[in-house]
Amino acid sequence: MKNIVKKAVVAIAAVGMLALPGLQAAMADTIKIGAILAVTGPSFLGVPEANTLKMLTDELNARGGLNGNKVELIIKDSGGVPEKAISFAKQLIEEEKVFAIIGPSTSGATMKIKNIAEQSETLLLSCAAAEVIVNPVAKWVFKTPQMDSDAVRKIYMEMNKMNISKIAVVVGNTGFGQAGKGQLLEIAPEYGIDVVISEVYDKAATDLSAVVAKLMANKDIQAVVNWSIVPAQSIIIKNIRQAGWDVPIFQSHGFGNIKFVQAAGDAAEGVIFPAGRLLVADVLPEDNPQKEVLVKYKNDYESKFKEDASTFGGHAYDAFKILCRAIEQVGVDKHKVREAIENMKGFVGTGGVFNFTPENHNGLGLDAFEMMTVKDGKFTLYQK
Amino acid sequence: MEFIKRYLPIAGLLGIVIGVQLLTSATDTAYYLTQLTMAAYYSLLIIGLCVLMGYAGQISLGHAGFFAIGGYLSAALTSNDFSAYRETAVMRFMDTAGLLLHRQSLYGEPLLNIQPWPACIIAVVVAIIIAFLLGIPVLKLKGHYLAMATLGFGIIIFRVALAAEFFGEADGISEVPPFQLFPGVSVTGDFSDRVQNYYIAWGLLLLGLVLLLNLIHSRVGRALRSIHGSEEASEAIGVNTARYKLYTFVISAAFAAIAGSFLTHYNGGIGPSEAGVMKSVRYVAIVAVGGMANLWGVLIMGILLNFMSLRGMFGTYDDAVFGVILILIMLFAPQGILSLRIRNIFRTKRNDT
Amino acid sequence: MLKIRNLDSGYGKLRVLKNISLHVDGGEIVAMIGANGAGKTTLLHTITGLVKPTEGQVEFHGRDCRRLPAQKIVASGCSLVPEGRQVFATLSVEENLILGGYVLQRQKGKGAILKELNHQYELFPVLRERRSQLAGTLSGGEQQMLAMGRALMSRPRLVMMDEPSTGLAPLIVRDIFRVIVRLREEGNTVLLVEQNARAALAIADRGYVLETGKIILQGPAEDLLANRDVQRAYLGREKIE
Amino acid sequence: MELSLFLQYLFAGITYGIIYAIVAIGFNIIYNTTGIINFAQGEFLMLGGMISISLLHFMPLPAAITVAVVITMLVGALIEIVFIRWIENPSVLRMIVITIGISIIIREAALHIWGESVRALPYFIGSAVTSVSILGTKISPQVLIVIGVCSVVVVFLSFFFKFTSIGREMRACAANRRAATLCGINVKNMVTFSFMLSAGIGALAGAVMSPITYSQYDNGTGLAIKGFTVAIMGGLGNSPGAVAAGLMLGIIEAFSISVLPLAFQDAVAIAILLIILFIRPHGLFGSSEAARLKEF
Amino acid sequence: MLELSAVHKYFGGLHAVNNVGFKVAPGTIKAVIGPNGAGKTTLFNLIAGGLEPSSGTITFKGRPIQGLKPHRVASLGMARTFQNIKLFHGMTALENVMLGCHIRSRSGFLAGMFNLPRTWKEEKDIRARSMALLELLDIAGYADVEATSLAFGQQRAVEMARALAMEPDLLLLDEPAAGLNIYETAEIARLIERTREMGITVLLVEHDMSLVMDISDEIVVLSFGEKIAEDVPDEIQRNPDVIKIYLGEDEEAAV
Repeated sequence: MKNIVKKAVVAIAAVGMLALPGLQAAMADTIKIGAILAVTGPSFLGVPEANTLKMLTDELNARGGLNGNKVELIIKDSGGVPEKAISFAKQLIEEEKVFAIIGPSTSGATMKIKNIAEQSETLLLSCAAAEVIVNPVAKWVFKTPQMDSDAVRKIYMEMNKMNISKIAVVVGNTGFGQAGKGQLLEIAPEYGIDVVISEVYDKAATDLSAVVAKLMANKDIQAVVNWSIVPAQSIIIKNIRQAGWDVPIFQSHGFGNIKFVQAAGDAAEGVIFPAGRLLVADVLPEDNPQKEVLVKYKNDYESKFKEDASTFGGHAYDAFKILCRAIEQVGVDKHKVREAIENMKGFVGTGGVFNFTPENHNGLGLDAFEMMTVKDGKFTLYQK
Repeated sequence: MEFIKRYLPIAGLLGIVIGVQLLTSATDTAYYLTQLTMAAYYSLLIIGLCVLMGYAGQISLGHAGFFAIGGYLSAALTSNDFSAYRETAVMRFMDTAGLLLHRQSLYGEPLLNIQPWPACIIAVVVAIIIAFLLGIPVLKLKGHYLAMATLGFGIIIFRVALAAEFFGEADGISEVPPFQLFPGVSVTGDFSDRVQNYYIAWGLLLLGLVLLLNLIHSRVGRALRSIHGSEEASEAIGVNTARYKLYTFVISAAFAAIAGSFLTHYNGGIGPSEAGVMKSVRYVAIVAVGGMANLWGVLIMGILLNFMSLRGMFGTYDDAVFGVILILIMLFAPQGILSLRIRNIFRTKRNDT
Repeated sequence: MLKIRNLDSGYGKLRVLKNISLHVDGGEIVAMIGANGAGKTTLLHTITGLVKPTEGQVEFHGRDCRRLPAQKIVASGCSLVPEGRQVFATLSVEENLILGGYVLQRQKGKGAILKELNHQYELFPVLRERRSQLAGTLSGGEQQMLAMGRALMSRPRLVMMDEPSTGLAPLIVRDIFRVIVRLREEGNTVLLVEQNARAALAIADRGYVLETGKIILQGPAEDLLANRDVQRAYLGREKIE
Repeated sequence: MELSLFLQYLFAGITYGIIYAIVAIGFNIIYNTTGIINFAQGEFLMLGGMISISLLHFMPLPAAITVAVVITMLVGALIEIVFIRWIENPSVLRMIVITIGISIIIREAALHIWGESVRALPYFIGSAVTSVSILGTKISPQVLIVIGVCSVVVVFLSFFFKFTSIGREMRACAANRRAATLCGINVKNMVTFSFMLSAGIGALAGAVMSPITYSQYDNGTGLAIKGFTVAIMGGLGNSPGAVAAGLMLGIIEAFSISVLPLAFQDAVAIAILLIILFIRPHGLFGSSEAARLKEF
Repeated sequence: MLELSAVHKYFGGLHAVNNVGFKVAPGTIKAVIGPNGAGKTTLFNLIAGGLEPSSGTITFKGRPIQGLKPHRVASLGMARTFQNIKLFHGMTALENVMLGCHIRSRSGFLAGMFNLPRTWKEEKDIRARSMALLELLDIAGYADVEATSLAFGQQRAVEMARALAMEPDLLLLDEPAAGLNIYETAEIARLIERTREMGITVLLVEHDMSLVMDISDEIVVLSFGEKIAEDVPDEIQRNPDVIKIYLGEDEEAAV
């Protein structure tokens, strides 16, 4: 029994030693920016986000930092798990005393720490897509990805042009898919569109030909909308084409990763989807305001990490840049920075041109999206 | 004598718990209490699982399922808006019984929820009923079959959490209100209530520990150990092995559900990952590391590993760390990591004398 | 042929055999008798390497086989017919026999196997009749014969048999004991472990009596049969006749 | 239901089913010689896919797959030698935990080697949109290749176990380990070999199905759970049973989609498993007698 | 006390117990003998509840018990020991005996968890009773030793003590002398007789002829699942059928 007590004392002593670095860190004189990203785990959008943030921080510090202050980036891997996001958020806020938090990558995790950010008055710039993050508006919470609802509108507008009115909706069972499904169903009546069937597939699905068969069986369907950020979105379009079904396929902005196109091979040809302009940076007309930003980010990222830049990294880019710009404007005061972001207008990011207001903590509108398609295995602008 | 032997370490632990709080508050590092609080709740589940695995000898690869039942039901009942059912008989009855909570969301919309107390009780009772109904057929199985059946149960709970709108699908449930235990004492993640919540969590854990220590040292605990030894012989001395296994399963499920319910209120939300297979595996890993039939060892490892994991000390290797721990322990110290040290200590001592 | 000196063996902490010494010479039948739990099976398992001894020496043909794994000991010509037959229930009779010749096949090739197979069929004609039947469907006596045939397939220098009479009708026991006698006539060496002390000692040349892990008596079979202690404990003769 | 639709479901079901069956057979091979359920079985499929994709940069497809299978077999052997071989009389619980740990480690290692991105082998014939028409139903030729290769594997295995001497020796180890030792067979080597065999089969299946299902560091786990379900349904250790159960489960899953929302597909499979465990724990096609003999 | 009538048990095609019937009178010692594989252990398991007979009835103290779970049979007042001693690993000798008191005590899960005074007291009683039993069997000195590390004979004694702690009306002994030397066997014989003096009926399966002949009031002889004789020891020894099946036709075998 004595052993147990002894062991417990040792354990506590160990915990005590862990406390020391925390103390030291709190005394350093830098601007600390925390990031909670799903680097591992089932939704791994965090990799390009983490890469982008590291790249930007290095770049910034090389240039002498923000208003002369060095920027320290602290990335925590949440594995996409909410309880860790909560723990990390509290850790970043209290121990690291970070100035702002970028992330989390997923809507579920963002929603879990929204209240923590509000309570502690810490800026939270989420890289997750769901509408609920900024609607209703929370004072300290912003997000950089475009609105799902705008993507849906873009798709429906295109459908109206194509005279499509009966559609099937399939989504992956991640937060992104669920949110998209909600928006697709909610907005459909506005555009006179009828969702005939909606299905949810598992994010780890390996073959979806059965569900394709189910959709095909319904002869009314004029188009299929797939909303997902997981590999299965390539599987479903492949299965549709293999079944010899020549239906127009729409995808969400979650398709904006060339890996999904490569995975789908020929089946990806002709898929229509809304996305930020990052994917088509090279072919944008020179007069597009985003052109310069996009090309630079894309080249920087691709030369540094030897992989294609994705829109997810772009969301982190925007969050970081918005934060920096606000700090440059008003200095290191979180209340002022918050206000500065809330009133920021015409900020050119990878996701679009941001115009924040106290009511709109996203700052992007319909024009943030372009309709795109896949041609010869590459993204291009969609032209009817 | 017996009495002192059993409760002295608990008093010691209580002293340490208080000591840690005083120390962290004095050194302005009270933020450690956040993860210690969360780790305490996970450990509550883990000591329950320890009695099931180590003493009754039944593996469960689905305990995250019970945790999720507790957490999700508490969250859904206290956070989902039941305004639409305001006029139904059940709701009216609950309203007059004072079980409903009228409140406003952060954004000023009216919400009708069930009070956390009844919600918690419902959650735990549901977990107990499910454990009971599941346990009757499942505990007849052995070895791989039992592992697979409990794993399957976990997967079904995970799927339900992921597919049901009531449980928030992939995003889970957020903005779960505080759980007021008594006036002035609530389970909540608010920064200002941290010390209080630290004591709630550890108080609950210590209570759970005392109950389980009592149990394993009682007639029932003896019978459970006999089941682990030989079911045949244990039947022959009149132990109703089926019932004992079932009750232990139910108790461990109840511990898991209580932990789930409290932690969800503390975190202010829950997501489907809490029901995931990796979580169940992690709990089994910690029980294995602690030494299966060693409540104290399991408790210490539960606190330590959860604390480290929650502080992100394993970085992107979180799952890998648990995998490696699992294998190393099972290969080299199947009696648990503490057994290694104890044995070595004894060995050197014996050599000295 | 087989020499055991001061052998201690057991499972984990449990010491089953204590200071056992015995020997088996070529061409003889040695009977090992003793009550349930006396350690007879443990002794055989220790000789075959299934259980590792904690002390003492096991020498087979002048070669120390204490450290050898079981399959190597078998390959060196020491075969065991295990208690309870242990045939490969889901395999056919012939497959069982072929597997018994595994060692032979490795050493001498396939031809030797066929020859040996015929020899076993001669010894146990019933097995030829049932060659393609699954071993699990045989009767107890047939399984015992199959187990013996399988052990003999490798042309062992020493055959050890663990309770071959267990659960068999007297008529069949008689058949099996006749085969054992015939094996000796063909020049084989047999170590026979039996509870049926009378039957075993009746055909053996020498015998050992094992009690609670120790050898308490040894000598020519006739002497043991006549020993009053043996009669009292294992033959029940004192009271019955 | 029209014929073409029916066939569409049926082919989908057979594709799932045959893949599940292959995983289940992998489980069975190891289970038979050791009594262990190798929870890392799914990882062999993942490795087969991922390694052959990586090798494709250096060599033609058939060579890449062959080398990937060989490498995975070596991994299988290594796992057995390092983690399994020297443990004496392990409890079932301990082996479950160890193999789960192995599975986690392989998966995490794959994550750190290949990253999280999704890869795929190219279609063996044609491209992602190539399809052949059977009775009015269009399916990808790759599906036929998967079904073909898996069927060949199943047939090959049954020949292997029936007619080769090493197959016979493995069956002997499965039937009675102690008696096999007493015949002079090195049971430990047979166990190593069974790990290699089941790793090799898994890797081959993983490579062949990669164009359809893609390969990713964590796609072994889901397959392992389904494969295990099928192994139990078919009766642990019973490979013909596994094929029958695999096809049955695959087809049930495929047709369940026509009536139930897709989200419940997995729940259906698991529910079937639980029901089978409760009423016939020895599996649909296993005999209770055999199950009793294999008591843990 | 115990009555079997027309009990059959099949395993697949094997007819392990064939139409066996006998009675055990209160306060007597009855032995079942027969060669290995005669169905003795099966018969034991049928009585103790591990197996359900294919047909036939088994009554204990006037009530049918066939098909009952072993723990139910045990709680009706039937205790048993095992051929290959089943003591509980990792528990002391005392704890093993205390487990025997299980059916004579009542505290359940909740009482145990909250450690009610009643439980506390019950626990004390159990401990005292178990110590007394260990003393009775002269093994009180090993009370705190892990039971499975004791010598074989002591383990047998602990197992007996555990069975006696159940305060049974009928005690089933499965080869109590297996693995014991002559002195230990004599000790066991003395113990069994004392058990009877305590008013406990005994049914035993045994190989050791001398033990069986010494202590039994009546003997049942089984062969291939069938009862071939039932009588007092002296008669059994004279019974030609018994001599034939039990001892084998050794003269012929010697040929």
